[in-house]
Amino acid sequence: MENKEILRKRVDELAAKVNGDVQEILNTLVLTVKGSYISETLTAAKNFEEVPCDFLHDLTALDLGEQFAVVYQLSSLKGPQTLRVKALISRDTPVIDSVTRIWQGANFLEREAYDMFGIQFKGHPNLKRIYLWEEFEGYPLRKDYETESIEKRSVMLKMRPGE
Amino acid sequence: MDALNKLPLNIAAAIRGLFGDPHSIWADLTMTVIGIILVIVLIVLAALILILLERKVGGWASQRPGPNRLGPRGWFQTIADALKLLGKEDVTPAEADRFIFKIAPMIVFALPMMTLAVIPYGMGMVPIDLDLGIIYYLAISAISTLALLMAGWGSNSNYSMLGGMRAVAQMISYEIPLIFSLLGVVMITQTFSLSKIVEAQSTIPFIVIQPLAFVIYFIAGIAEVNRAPFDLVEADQEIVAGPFTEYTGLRWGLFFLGEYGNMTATAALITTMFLGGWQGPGFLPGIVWFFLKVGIIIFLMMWIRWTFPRMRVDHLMGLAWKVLLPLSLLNVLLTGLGIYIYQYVLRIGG
Amino acid sequence: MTLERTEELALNLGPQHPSMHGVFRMIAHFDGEIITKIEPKIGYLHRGLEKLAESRTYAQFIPYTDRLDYLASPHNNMGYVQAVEKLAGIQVPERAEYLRVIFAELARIASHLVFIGSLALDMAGWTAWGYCFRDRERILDLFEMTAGSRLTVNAMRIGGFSQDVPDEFWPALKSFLDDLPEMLEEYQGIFYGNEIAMGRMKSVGILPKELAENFSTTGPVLRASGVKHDLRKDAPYGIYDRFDFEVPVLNGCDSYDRGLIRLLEIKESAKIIRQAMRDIPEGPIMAKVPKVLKPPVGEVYHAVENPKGELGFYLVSDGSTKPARCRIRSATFINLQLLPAISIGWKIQDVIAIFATLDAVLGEVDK
Amino acid sequence: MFGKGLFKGMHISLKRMLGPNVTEYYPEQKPTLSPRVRSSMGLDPDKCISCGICANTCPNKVIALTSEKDENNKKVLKTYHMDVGRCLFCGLCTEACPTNALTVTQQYENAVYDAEGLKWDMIKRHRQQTGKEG
Repeated sequence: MENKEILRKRVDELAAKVNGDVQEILNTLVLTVKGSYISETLTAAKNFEEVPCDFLHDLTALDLGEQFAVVYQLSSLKGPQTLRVKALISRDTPVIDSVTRIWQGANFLEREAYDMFGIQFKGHPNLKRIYLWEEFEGYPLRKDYETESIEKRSVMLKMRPGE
Repeated sequence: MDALNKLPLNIAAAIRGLFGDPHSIWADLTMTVIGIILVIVLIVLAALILILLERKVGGWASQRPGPNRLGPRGWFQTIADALKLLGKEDVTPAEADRFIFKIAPMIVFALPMMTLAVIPYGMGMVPIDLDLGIIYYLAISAISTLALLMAGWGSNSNYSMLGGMRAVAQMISYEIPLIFSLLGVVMITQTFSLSKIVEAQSTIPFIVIQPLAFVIYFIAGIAEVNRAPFDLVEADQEIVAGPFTEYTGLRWGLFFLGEYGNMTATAALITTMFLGGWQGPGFLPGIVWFFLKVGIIIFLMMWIRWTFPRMRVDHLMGLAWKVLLPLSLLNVLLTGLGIYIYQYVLRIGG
Repeated sequence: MTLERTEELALNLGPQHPSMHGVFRMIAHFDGEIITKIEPKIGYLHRGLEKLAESRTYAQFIPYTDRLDYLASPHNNMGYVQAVEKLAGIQVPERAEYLRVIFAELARIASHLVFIGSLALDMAGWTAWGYCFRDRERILDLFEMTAGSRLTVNAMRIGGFSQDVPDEFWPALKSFLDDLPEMLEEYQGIFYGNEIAMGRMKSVGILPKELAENFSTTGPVLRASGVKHDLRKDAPYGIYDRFDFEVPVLNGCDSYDRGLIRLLEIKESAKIIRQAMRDIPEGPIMAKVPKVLKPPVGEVYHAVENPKGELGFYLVSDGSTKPARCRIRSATFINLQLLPAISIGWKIQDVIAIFATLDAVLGEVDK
Repeated sequence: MFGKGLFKGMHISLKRMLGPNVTEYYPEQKPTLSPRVRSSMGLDPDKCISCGICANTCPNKVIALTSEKDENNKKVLKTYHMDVGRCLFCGLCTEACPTNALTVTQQYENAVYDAEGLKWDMIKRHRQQTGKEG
């Protein structure tokens, strides 16, 4: 558990610096910060001494009602450390810094989060919808997005005579 | 057996005999028309059989039976496919260069007809016996490049365009080793006439004397008819179907006929140049020997196709210019030396 | 020489194209035959699985996970049910754990067989494709006799396994494993050992180690770039820490090594299955799970080593019967970003091969 | 030596060419499927107690059933419809069924010309299959 203690220490230090909040949920450290600190936080996490969290597994968002959380799952190829960073941003102005400068692999992930939650990633090279078409209205994974009922969606095409 | 061998000749003489003067212009014209009809029948039959055989061989190689629904063991499948093609709508893309688009498949189909006309199928069975048969053959078969480029350009589609460009690059490169590899045989026989070359092989086929030339011609011949592993022109994994992408129905069918006709022509030329043509042990008539040898060469081509992945375009060029061309030049040199030594020995001995 | 005008050729490959794996589409820009730019376009198979999960109970979502990476559906089942078990604190019976490992590794072999076949097919090696699919059938038969379905196996349940394997399963599995070396020999002979295939893949599509790490690449693609990272070893889930196996790593960083590493992984998977066959205990296959499962409030990120890379499920529970958020981190979605990065400067044929070696399954990419 | 791999490949494909086929001649020879295979659904209306668990378990709302109470105040199945076009054939409903009235069956030729044909009336289908028409 050596590794875990060092990580806890580093995360606590970082949390103090960026005014964040550290929790442990099911054996994973979760660092919650304000959205404006995200670049600083992740750059620091990537360069943690001894326990660098330098591999971005996943980037996604959560709809918490009042605000959104952008969630980063970090770990490393060099050790067992894992860290989850949550950045809180307001629902009305969902803007956050892009991390594509730190990890190029965040490109598609941020586009997906934009597509599904409408979160604007500042500094992203190509922030366009990735799954849905450009004209699509609304952001499907937001909790207030209304899905059509199954009866409405499953419209059966009738076979016309002579077909 | 000799009677069987001479049977076609006798039939020809009998037809000529129907005319008052067996060598009148009408008799010649009739014979030419009969020859053309026979060659067309040959191409269509070859395509019908070869397309099915191709699918059968492909199936067998991956442990499937191949087409097996129509007719005995599926051997009528191609006929059904041909009928289906006839019934399809003939689509010309709106942006196409209509004249070039429409004429390209006809050229592709006409070429094997012209090349197959100079091949000696049996004793005295040459539809048109040209003294410069080889040169004629090579000149005509080179035109197919142009036809593919026309198809690629005329379709006005990016896939077709890339395919047409590839066709030009590939076929022009392979033309050179192809021609040089035939030069050895010509040097030995001192003739360009295909029937004389066949006669020269009555004792020993040239594959024994010219094995290197045979291999070079075989490889370059596969490349010349755009078959795998050199099928970059219609590489479906990359450019869908190359120049044929935009064609439908009968026009597309003509490309297919042309392709298999070209394959037959190449196999026929290999047979003529290296395998002794219609010559063979006397228990079978010459024409049977000829088609047997052609069949073996075609099976070899199919076997290769269903085994190998496709080559990359730069390796393809590298193979032509860096391997086959020097080898074919070496072959010419070795043949020249051999002839020189042979004549020297003859002079000493004689 | 003066050129009048040169023009870049833009070629649309997909979603309907002979070499596309599923409904992927890319617009490739060429200078002659050389790629200058690639724009991948995805979303043609997007079904909104993450949204669907929010309106289904935890157990009801299992069949949907089959449709992620549909070539290795037991893996998706496993990732999902283990994530839920972690969240709800459910202990799984031993026999179920072993069955899960056997199924997951069989699925890895099946998925890699499809990979080898389609890689060969993308280079027009039709026959090699036929052999791979012929042998994959035997694995699908094993799935069918146990769980009742060939492709969307839906074999695992929260807390265990759906049905115990029938008696004829073990002899069939054993004969498959016995024939496996011969099959691999055959693929080696007809495809990997072929000089034309080698020439097309060696030193093509170089993916350097640093770039791979920066792009969050996982799975065989990463391991072919010389990084030894396999969640089965590095963060063992289930009972993977009990098995003795190697993680193959190749240092070529090129298409050929990305292709070859799958062949090596099949051998290791077979090793794991043999050990699991030897050690599997008798016993129940389902734990006691409440009929209406309500995991406590919390969140979990659970990742498994899918044949394509890391498949992660990030589940957030609000204490109700349905997940508040079910995030699916799919490997090929992220690996696919490499395509524009590593194929610039190569030829169109190479790009087809590079795309094939990334082993994208559009069910997983589009979710 | 360069070219060795080429000949090895040709050897393999020739060997397979001369060997036996591995494919099934499908419409003539039909495969026998294991009883676990989930390719179709079957309902035994006599066993069904109209509890509705299957409809609740279904992830995709495929099942719709109605029942009425008989004189003993017991539920009796009246209609049972499945919209198979939406069905995943996951088998969760059959696992949930307390009386094994709903089962997976091994009929796999389910293609129809019209999408309407995918709305199965399970009671009618059961009568047709058991020969008790009407």
